[in-house]
Amino acid sequence: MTWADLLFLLPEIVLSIGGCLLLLAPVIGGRNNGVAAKWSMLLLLVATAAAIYVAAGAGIPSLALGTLFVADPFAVFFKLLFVVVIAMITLLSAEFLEDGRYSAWEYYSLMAFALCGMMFMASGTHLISIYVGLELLSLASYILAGYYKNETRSTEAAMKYFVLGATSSGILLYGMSLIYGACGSLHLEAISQAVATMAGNQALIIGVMLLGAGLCFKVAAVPFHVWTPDVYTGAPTPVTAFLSTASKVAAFAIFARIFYMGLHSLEPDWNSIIATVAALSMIVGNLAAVTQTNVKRMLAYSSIAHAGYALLGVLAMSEIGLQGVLIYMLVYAFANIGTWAMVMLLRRREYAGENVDDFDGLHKSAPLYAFAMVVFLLSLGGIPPTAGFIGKYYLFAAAISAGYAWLAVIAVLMSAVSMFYYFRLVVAMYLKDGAAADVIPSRQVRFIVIVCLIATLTLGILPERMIRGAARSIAPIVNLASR
Amino acid sequence: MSATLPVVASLFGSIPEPMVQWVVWPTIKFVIAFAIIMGIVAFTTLVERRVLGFMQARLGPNRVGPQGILQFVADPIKLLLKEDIVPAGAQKAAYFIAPMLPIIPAFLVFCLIPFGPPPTFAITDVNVGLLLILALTSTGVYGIILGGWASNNKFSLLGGLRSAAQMVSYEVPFGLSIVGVLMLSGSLSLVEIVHRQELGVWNVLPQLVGCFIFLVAMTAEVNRAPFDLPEAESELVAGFHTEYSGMKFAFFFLAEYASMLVNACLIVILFFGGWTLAIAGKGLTTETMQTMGWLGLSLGFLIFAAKVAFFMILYIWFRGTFPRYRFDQLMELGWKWMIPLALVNIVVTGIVILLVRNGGA
Amino acid sequence: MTDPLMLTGVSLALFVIVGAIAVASSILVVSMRNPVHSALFLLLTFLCVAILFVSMGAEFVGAVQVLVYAGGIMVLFLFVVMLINVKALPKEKVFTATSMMGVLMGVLLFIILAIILASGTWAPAVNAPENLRTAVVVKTTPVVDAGGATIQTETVTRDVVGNAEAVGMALYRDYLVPFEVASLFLLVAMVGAIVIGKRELDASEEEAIPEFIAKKVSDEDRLKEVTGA
Amino acid sequence: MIPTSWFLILGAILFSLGVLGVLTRRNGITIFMSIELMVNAVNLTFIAYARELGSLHGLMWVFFIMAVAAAEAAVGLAIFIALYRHRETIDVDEANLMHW
Repeated sequence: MTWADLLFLLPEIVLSIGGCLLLLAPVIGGRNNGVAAKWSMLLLLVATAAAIYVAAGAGIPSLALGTLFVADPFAVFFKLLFVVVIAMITLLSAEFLEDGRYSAWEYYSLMAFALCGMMFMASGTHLISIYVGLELLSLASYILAGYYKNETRSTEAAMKYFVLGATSSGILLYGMSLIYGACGSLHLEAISQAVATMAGNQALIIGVMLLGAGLCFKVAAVPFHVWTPDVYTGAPTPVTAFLSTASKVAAFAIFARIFYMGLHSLEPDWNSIIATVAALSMIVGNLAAVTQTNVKRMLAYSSIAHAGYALLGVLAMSEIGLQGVLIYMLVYAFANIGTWAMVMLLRRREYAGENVDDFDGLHKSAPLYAFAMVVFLLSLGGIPPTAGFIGKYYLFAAAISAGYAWLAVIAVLMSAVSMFYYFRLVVAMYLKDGAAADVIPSRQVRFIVIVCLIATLTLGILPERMIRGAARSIAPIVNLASR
Repeated sequence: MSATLPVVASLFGSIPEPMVQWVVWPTIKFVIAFAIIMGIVAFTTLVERRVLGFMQARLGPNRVGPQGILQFVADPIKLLLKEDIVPAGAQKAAYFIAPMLPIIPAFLVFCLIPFGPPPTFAITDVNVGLLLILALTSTGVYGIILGGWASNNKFSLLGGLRSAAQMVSYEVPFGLSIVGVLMLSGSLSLVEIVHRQELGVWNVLPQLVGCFIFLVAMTAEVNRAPFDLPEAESELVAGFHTEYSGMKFAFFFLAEYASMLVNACLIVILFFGGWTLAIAGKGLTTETMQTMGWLGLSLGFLIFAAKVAFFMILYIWFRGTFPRYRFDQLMELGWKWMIPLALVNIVVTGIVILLVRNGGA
Repeated sequence: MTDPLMLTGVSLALFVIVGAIAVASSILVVSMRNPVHSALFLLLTFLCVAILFVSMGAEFVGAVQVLVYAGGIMVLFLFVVMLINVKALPKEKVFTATSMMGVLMGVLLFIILAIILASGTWAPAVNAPENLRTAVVVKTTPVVDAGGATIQTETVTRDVVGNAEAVGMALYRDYLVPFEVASLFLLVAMVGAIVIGKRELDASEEEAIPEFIAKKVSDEDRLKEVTGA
Repeated sequence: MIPTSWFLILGAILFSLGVLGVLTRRNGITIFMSIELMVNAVNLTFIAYARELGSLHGLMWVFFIMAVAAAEAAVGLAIFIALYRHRETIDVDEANLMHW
């Protein structure tokens, strides 16, 4: 352990110290001072982003750390994405926390720790570092899901998330233990070397299957998706936005890294299973979303479907596939947060605009927001001028070039289905009259909507930088996989 | 080990050597220790009543035998002969098992404690001894929780819950206060810890804070005054053992006193030099005692016993002196004072050790 | 090594007995109606597993297993089960038709795992079993150099030490950062348990709190108040 | 020395029983106990492999798993208490404000 190692870990150190300070801050900042909490959190995020830049140039750490963590461009890409996403969620949360019923300081502190866990996940190259990061994220998420403890459904959501999450952790761990036995190590590179020499070891295969099952739970893929609709509906809306973007992106980061770095030579053994999971996620997610009248539930099912699309990129095991995963995560995060911001913008009594008919006639009362919502939905559906198209294009192309044309066909068909239910919202906004829910004029939420709108359109129209960035980020991992 | 008693050892000639060394000798030592401990526990109750009587300016028990000295025989006989009542609505199995649960760890721990210079007085010397002791003592709480729950009595349940909260809370400073000692001695073996102290100074000097925290936490761990909330007479009738009578009650009682004894032994070993009376390797060290033969070994045991007796009296002294804490005060003391203090102690100890090591270069 | 547990007969008997108790009690954990009984059998399972750890030469982990699971986690379980008063729970039907599906799946899973694991294929051993007790030991020894000054030299060796030392060296050298992350999620758990578990008092309840608690009147003041001094 | 596969099969039994418990029980706390059973099976498997492979890394895992188990217990039980306050039940089927 040297000073260079500390520099290497700087973002995580900044974040964890900052998280602790947020816990201590109420002593001077005032117990119910949500505004101070929000600005402290944003300041912390800025510091973290700066630290990521500094750490990225810090070079190779000493042996003690280097075996467990890396700061390769892949990790840096995800870390920066996490920071941006959390910053947006911080702004979304501010309004909910300002009435002072629930303490803002602990909320942001938990969010900071969750972010720290996600960053460890993104940079972990050893299953233990991935696992501890994952647990840090999960524990914080359980608590955040139940943060509105005076509301039964929030607590119920926390309970369901916790029970199923802990079960999936157990399954994941058992898978890891079998892999450990088969490979003799849990470092991804060591696994990759060991796996190459022991094709057909059944203990290893069942270990990988159990590990995959645990990961599928974390990304909410069928058949491990049952928790998603309930938790997304019950949790406070900003937390739902957190779960459906940040948490899912982090899970995909480790999904991609584990499969590309560790298990690529075992591909013949797992590809049919992942293909089935991807197909089922797209079909079940989209078809179930069609019947929903609650927007939160609908978006929950749609997020299951998006996990299915993104799995195509993992399945493809190619440069373009991994690039697709990164691009898709980026555009999905912006479009999804934009959608959640719109849900939060609409209020009917206590609750956010949760029903489809809350959007009735929005075009008349707030044309800009209605337009933004359409763009987000188009992006989620993958329609050309928006960023979502680029992401889906890469994923589908990867699937076809890897010989999964049938999956690409399912994906396209299911995207069409998804446009059907997304357009129910568009119809409600533009064609239906009726009492739209109040648009709460909150500056922060409006700001987020505008930012996401601009990002979604810009990334869709001028995607070169994003594509180049993704290509640079995946370089180290693809080099490893092709070795 | 078998060299010390060749005659007895020859009795086991037909048994394989490792069996003798690992099973037979420890068993014999344990049986002897068990008998002695039972005696000490019974005697402690008498001492407690007499000392409390003295402190409160009254006589205490003085009728059975000269100066009441046979009271410690009369009490168990009374408890043995008492009617055994099982309350209606009690969870029968749990009610029956509960009193036995705290006994087991309390007596198992004695296997791990060296009462005098090794090897004669140490039943076993495990290299994770201290950790095992912590682990075993932490399981003592089950009897209390279960007894409180199985009695089907509100006061008992409250007593059990209080006890669970209290023991889990004080487990933390209890463990943390030892860390400083471990850092100084670099071993989890109790014999090794004592050995380090006779070469330097008693740990109580460099670890004064740790010792203080340990003293408080060990009093709380065994639910003694001023932390006797689980059985607070004035609030909860008698807490978790309200519904227990006869031998079952005696078991709880026995376990509590055995735990007191364990903790007194622990503080002596960890902070007060165990069976030695030596500073910087001079004085009555383990080696001196071993070269003196039986006389020296017995001397070591007596020194140890005297130190332990002091801390047993100290428990009673506490009970005679301090008023009982309120429950929120108890929790506040544990979480807001003891744990942070213990953590600071660890950090400071670590820094000092580093400074000394580097400064000595 | 003169470890008695290496004796074949003793260790075999130990494994069979302890394993049987562990399996039996874990069956009872999932089949008992009363959560308190389940918790007690779970405790028994944990203790059996700890004994098996010790029998495998991982005595440090065994001790920690007892300390963490038996001393901490199960006490917490029992505490909560009793706090929310288990008798108020409706009688739970354990083996209904739908739950038979679960039983079937559990049995199926076991059969698959057992067939695969019984074949016993695993990575080649990197070291002998003693390696669980081997650690990198850094010793500093003063050496007098040519100029007469004393300098400290560090020698790094791999020695067979106790299980505790070996684990400690690995934990604080190789796994330092995950260890720090562990401290973070324990902090998160502590904060979260307080945030979620603490009940906000409503107005009527706040009134019911005695003044001396609400205002944190010191004991001396209260004594003065009571005695009128 | 007891063969490693015996320990592994014992671990498999405990793990399967844990899964079985999660699938069949409806009482939240008992489900959680079944999860703990699964986690213990994992610990057993790790230690068995660590002994077989002669590597300390398996032991390290058990420490982290225990830390996680302790943290999960604290959070999970707090959630159960909070839920009980709302619903007076911890039956996971009765937590049905949002149908599965």
